[in-house]
This record gives sequence, structure tokens and C-alpha cells, in this order.
Amino acid sequence: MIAGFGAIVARDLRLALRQGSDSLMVVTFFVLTVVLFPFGVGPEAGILERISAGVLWVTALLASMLSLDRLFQTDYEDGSLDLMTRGPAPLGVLVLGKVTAHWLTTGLPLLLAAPVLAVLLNMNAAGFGVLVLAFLIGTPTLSLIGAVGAALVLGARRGGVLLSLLVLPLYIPVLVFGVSAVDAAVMDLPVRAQLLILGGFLFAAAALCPWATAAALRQAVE
Amino acid sequence: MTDQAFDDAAEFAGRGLACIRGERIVFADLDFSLAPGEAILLLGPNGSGKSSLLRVMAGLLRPAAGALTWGGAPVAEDPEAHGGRSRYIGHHDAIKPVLTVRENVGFWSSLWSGDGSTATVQRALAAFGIAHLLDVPGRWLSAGQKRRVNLSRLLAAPAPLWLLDEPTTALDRATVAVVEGLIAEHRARGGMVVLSTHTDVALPGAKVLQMDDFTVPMDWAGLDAAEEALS
Amino acid sequence: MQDFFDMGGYAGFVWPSYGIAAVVLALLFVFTWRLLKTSERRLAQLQAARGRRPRRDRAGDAPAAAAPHETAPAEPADAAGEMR
Amino acid sequence: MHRFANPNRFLKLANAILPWAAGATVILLLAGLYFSLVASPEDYQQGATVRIMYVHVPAAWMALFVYTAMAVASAVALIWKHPVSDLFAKAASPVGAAFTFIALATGAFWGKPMWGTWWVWDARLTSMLILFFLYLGHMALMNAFDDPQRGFRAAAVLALVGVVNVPIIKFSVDWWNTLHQPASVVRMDGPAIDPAMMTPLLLMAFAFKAYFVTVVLLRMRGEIAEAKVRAISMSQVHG
Repeated sequence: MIAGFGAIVARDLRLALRQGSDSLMVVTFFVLTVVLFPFGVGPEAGILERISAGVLWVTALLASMLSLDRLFQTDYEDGSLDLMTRGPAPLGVLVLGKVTAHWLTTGLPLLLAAPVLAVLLNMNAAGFGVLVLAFLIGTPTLSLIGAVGAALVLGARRGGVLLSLLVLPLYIPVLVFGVSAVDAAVMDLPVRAQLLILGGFLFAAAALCPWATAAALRQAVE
Repeated sequence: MTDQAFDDAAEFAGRGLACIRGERIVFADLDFSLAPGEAILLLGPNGSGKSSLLRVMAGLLRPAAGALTWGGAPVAEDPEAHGGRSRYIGHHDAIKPVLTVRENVGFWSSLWSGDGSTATVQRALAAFGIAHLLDVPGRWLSAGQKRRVNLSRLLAAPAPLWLLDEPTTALDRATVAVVEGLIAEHRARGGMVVLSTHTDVALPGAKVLQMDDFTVPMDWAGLDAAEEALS
Repeated sequence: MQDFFDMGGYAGFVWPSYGIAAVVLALLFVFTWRLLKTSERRLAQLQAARGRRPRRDRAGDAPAAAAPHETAPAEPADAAGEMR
Repeated sequence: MHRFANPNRFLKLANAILPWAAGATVILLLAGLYFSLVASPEDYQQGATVRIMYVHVPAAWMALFVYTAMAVASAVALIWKHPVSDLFAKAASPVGAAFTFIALATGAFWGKPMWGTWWVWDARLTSMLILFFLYLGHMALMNAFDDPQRGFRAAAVLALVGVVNVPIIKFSVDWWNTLHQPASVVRMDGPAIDPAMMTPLLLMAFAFKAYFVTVVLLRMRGEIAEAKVRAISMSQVHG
């Protein structure tokens, strides 16, 4: 079981690194979109600071969705998915492996880039620590939920657009509590409740999403 | 490759199998049984359900009716165990262009048998005469070489039941002979093979399953008739 | 009667609400009805065209064709062949 | 014995129910409208706008009811592979979306006189908006595949994932709403509903349910006819 998990994480990371890493594209999108906001809402520090948490979370959410539709697409087209769905290793574990690899190539870079961009948006330094912590707990949940969407749109017409319609409504709880955690930190209010709830989402997603993704993959392969 | 017989091989059978793809009944009321050492050759025109039957046997496709059993026990109860004791070779070769042959085969054999070592991979490739391709990335392989790398997975992670969907496409005469030899050796060790093909593959003593015998008129009238016959 | 339509000054909000609900439900019903009628008409045409061979013939023939495995393989093939 | 996709038994049942459902819809709708618009008192605080509630609240109930029904049907379809429940999910989704849209539109018309703006990020309306997106996602996914079976199965999994997320989204939106929204003066469903208002509310609710049954059965008959047309034309292709 664990061997299967390790094998697939290693394989997917190797694939990601050799195929021109998505991480660069994801982080570039994240930086670019955040940089657009001052042009939109004006450079006044006060406004930017007030919306900084929201901007960072929304753009991170969109960025992590970018590379989702390729999560299973190549395996679906070259027949690897057939072998995976029927293999002795439980499909849920393999999906968890692929999601971990996806998080390492997208969630982690976003996490590292977030504080830098927080400076651009003039966020109060008190919020940086919680921002990174909230990203650490929130972005894996985004990858887990996104994997369900990616499996559902396999072989669909215009899968990319459809994926965002399916997945974005499910991202709202993470967005709400992620932003409120950072806002609370900036105003020196307790953040424990929000982080615990984000943790709750993570464990719920880690338990349910691989199973739902496996079900979606099995019916996609039929 | 390793010479010990398959102790977990048992009679693999299917009763009253039916398969629906889209609104079309591909086949209905199909029975088969396969004892250790035996082979089944699936023949029939395109679209008669050869691939669908193989995917049903591989557990990839849920049959609309009927059930598969392994040594008497229903397969559906423990699909992962069925995955462990059978290998499925489909139309696609599942080879990543960016990974080398060693990584491609090694990944699957470590997933299936926990042993993804280079030695195992090398032995499997040698059986197909492509040991020299060990560190060649997938994108440089020809169709025939990709097919041989795909087939070498059968040897890298041995399992009693082989489900081969037109394994000899894109293979030259010499390699087909190699495949026939390996199948014979596999059966000699108590393994079982189900193989669909358009070209002639020598499978001595194999049971022939004509898919045409199990097609059913497709429209709803036929559907109702098929149902009365089955209920 | 006039004050009924006036709705205590809120006519501009009550009537449009009911209006929207009525329009949405009516449109949905009309689309559903039209979808149903076109599909069932096409089905009737197809079944009529398909039924040129006397229906009795297929009914008589159906059990044999549907359960070929009981009889010798050779015999049902032509029955099924004729059917297609 | 597992039944193939044999719709004929279902068709007989549907054709038997349809006239009754259609009749009930008309009667209940007329009675509901009469009680909503004429025979019920105006609210001392909201005046006549309370009459909008008699459409808004039943529509909101239907929006949730239909999504839950779809999720149950999807579970049945995935576990027992029962084709009729797939058809139900495909037929019910647009009706649920229509009711959600009605709930949103009437909510806006209700909010305008009270809060002065057409759209208010009130917890209930926001959750309704997200539910509307879940419906759109379900319908889009259902029709995004060439093979209808793929559409059915993918949408079934989505409906199950969605129904698990609805309470979580509701919880998050309520928290978000209390965080940013000063306690709104008038709650959406007004002060405690006094009995005179219950009759129109219930009549309209049942009228909507009868309408739902009628339209879903009609849509399912349409789907079955489409499936038969596909089956026959496919059989001519494959022979």
C-alpha cells in the first residue's frame, strides 16, 4: 500500500520535473494576477491592505485550478488509467499519491510565493505567519477537491471550463475560512477557530475526496 | 520467467454475462470457463464485443448481467485481489514518453509485485529481445518496441491470468513467435490466457469463443425479447 | 378592485415576482412538451420505417434469435442474420 | 434477475400518474394563488410584499428538495445501476435549477423594497446562488459527453459530492455572513409566520411539488424516447 503511494508520487514528480514544471506556470499566474489588482483598484495602500487576504486567496485558488485538468488526462489517454484502476493497489491510495504530487508542484510553490506577494499588497506583517499556515492547511484541500473535478471531466467536451464550474462552488468554504483566518491575524484576533475548521476540511477532504475521485475514475474508464 | 508454478491459479468462469455500451447490447447470456493451463481465443468482427468482454474479465467494465467467479468465489467481492492475480494488456501501451523504459516498466512492476528492481525489468525486457532499450526514453520507441515494452510487464510482475487484447498488433513475425512461446510456457506453469486477435496466433488446444453467437438484435424490441429470454 | 392591483403601493414588486415565476415555469413546461413531442414523433417514424417487415415475423422469430446458445451454433446464425 | 434498461414498465406507470399530477398542479396552483394574493392578510410590517414570500419560500424549499432527490436517485443509479433513476436525475436537474432561479429572482424583488438594493449578500440568498451553480454544473456535466451513459454516471458522482458539500457551504456562508453583515433588521422569512399565512404557503408548496412531478415525468418520457431513437439508429449503423 505505502509502496504504491510512494511509487506514484515519485513517478508523478519525475514526470512534472521532466515535462517542464507546472510550478513555474502556476506561480507566474499567481504573481501576475495579484499584480493586476493595484491597476484595478488603485495603488492606495489602505485599500490594498484591506483586500490583500481576499486577493491572495482567490488568485491562489484559481492558480491551483490551472493544472488540475491535466492531473488524469495523460494517464486517461495513454492507457495508464486502465492499469491503475484495476491494479492490486487500491485506487484511493493512488489518487492520494497523485494529489500529493499535484500539491507539491502547485500548492507548495503558491505557499512560498504568498508572503512575497503579501508585501506587494501592503499586508500587515502580523498576517504573514498565519497566511502561510492557512495556505499550508488550505491548499491541499483545494487539490483534493480539484482531483474529484478533474476525474469527473475526463473525456468531456471543453473539460477545462467545465472543471471550474464544478470545482469553484466547492472551494468556497476553504476560501471563507482561509481569508477570515488571515484577516483575524492582521487585526490581532484569535485565529485558532478558523485554522481548526480549515484542518477539519482538510481531514474530511482527505477521507472523502480520494474515494469520490476513485469512483469517478472507475466510471470514466468503463 | 521465474519457474515456479502459479499456486494461486484457479478456475476462472463467467455465467450469463451481458454487456451494454451506450444503448447498444454488445453481447448477452455469455458463459465461459477457464481452468489453469487453458486458453480462450476470442474471435469475431469489429464491434462484436471482444474488447468489451476482456474489459469485463479485467474488472474494468461492470457487466449489465451475470457474474465472474474465481475458484467459485465471486470476483466482484474483492476486485483488488483480482487485480493482483491478473494482467490486462489493452490497445494503448501506457508508456510515458518522458520516462525511460526502466522507469516505465519498473513503476508498474513495483506497484503490482513490489519488486521494481532493474534486474527484474532487465530480465523481462531480455525475453522480448529489447534489453538494450533499458534507459531509452519512451518517446524514442517505435510502435513495435512500445508494444514489446508493454508485454514485458507481464513478465516483470507475473500473475496467473493474462488478458490480452490483440497483443500481436504492430509486432513482426519473429516477435509474434516469441509471444506464442511465452504464452505456451505461461500455460505450462498453470497460467491462463484469454486472447483476442485478428491475425492468426498459434494457441494449441485453446477454446474458441465466437462473439457472434452472443450478439443480440439491438433495438428495444430485441431488448425486450432478450430480457424475456434471460428472466 | 384598483387597490387589489395596487398591492398597497408594492405592485411594482409583487406582480413581477409572480410574473417571473409564472414565465419560468411556463417556459420550462413548453420546452419539455416540445422536446417530448419531437422525440416521440421521430421514434414513431423510426419504428414505422423499421417495422416494414411484418411485426408478427419478428415476434415469432425473437425467442429463437435471443437464445441462440441453446441450439446448435449453425442454426441461429442465419436467423440472426436475417434479423439484422 | 437484473433488468436491462427496460423502460416499458416505467412508461406504463408514468402515463398512469401524469393526468393526476397535471390535474393536481392546476387545482393547487389556482387555490394557492387565490390564497396568496386575495384571501390572506397583509403583513403589518412588510405590507403586501409578504405575498412574494408565498412564491419565494416554496421555490427555495423545492430547490433543496429537488437537489436532495437527485442525490438519492444518483446513489441508487451508481449502486444498483438502475437506469430509471439516472433518467430521473437528468430530468429533475433543470426543474430544480428553474425553482432556484425563481427563488433568487423573487428574493431580489423582496429585498428591494426592504433593503433598497436588488441583491443583498444575505446568507440564505447567497447559499441559494451557490446551489444554482451546483445545478448548472450538474446539467453541464450531464450533457458534456458523447456517450449519454458517461454523462449519467459522471453527473451522479457530482450530485453525491454536491449534496455532501451543501451543508458545509451553508455553514461557511452563515459564518461569513455573520462576520461581515450587521444583524439584518428583517429576517428573510419575516416575523413568526402566523396561521393565516400557512395556508397559501403550503398550497403553493404542494402546487410546486405537483408541477415538479408532472414536468419530470414528461421529461423522462422524452429521454426514453430519445434513448430508443438512438438505440434504433445505432442498430441500423451496427446492424
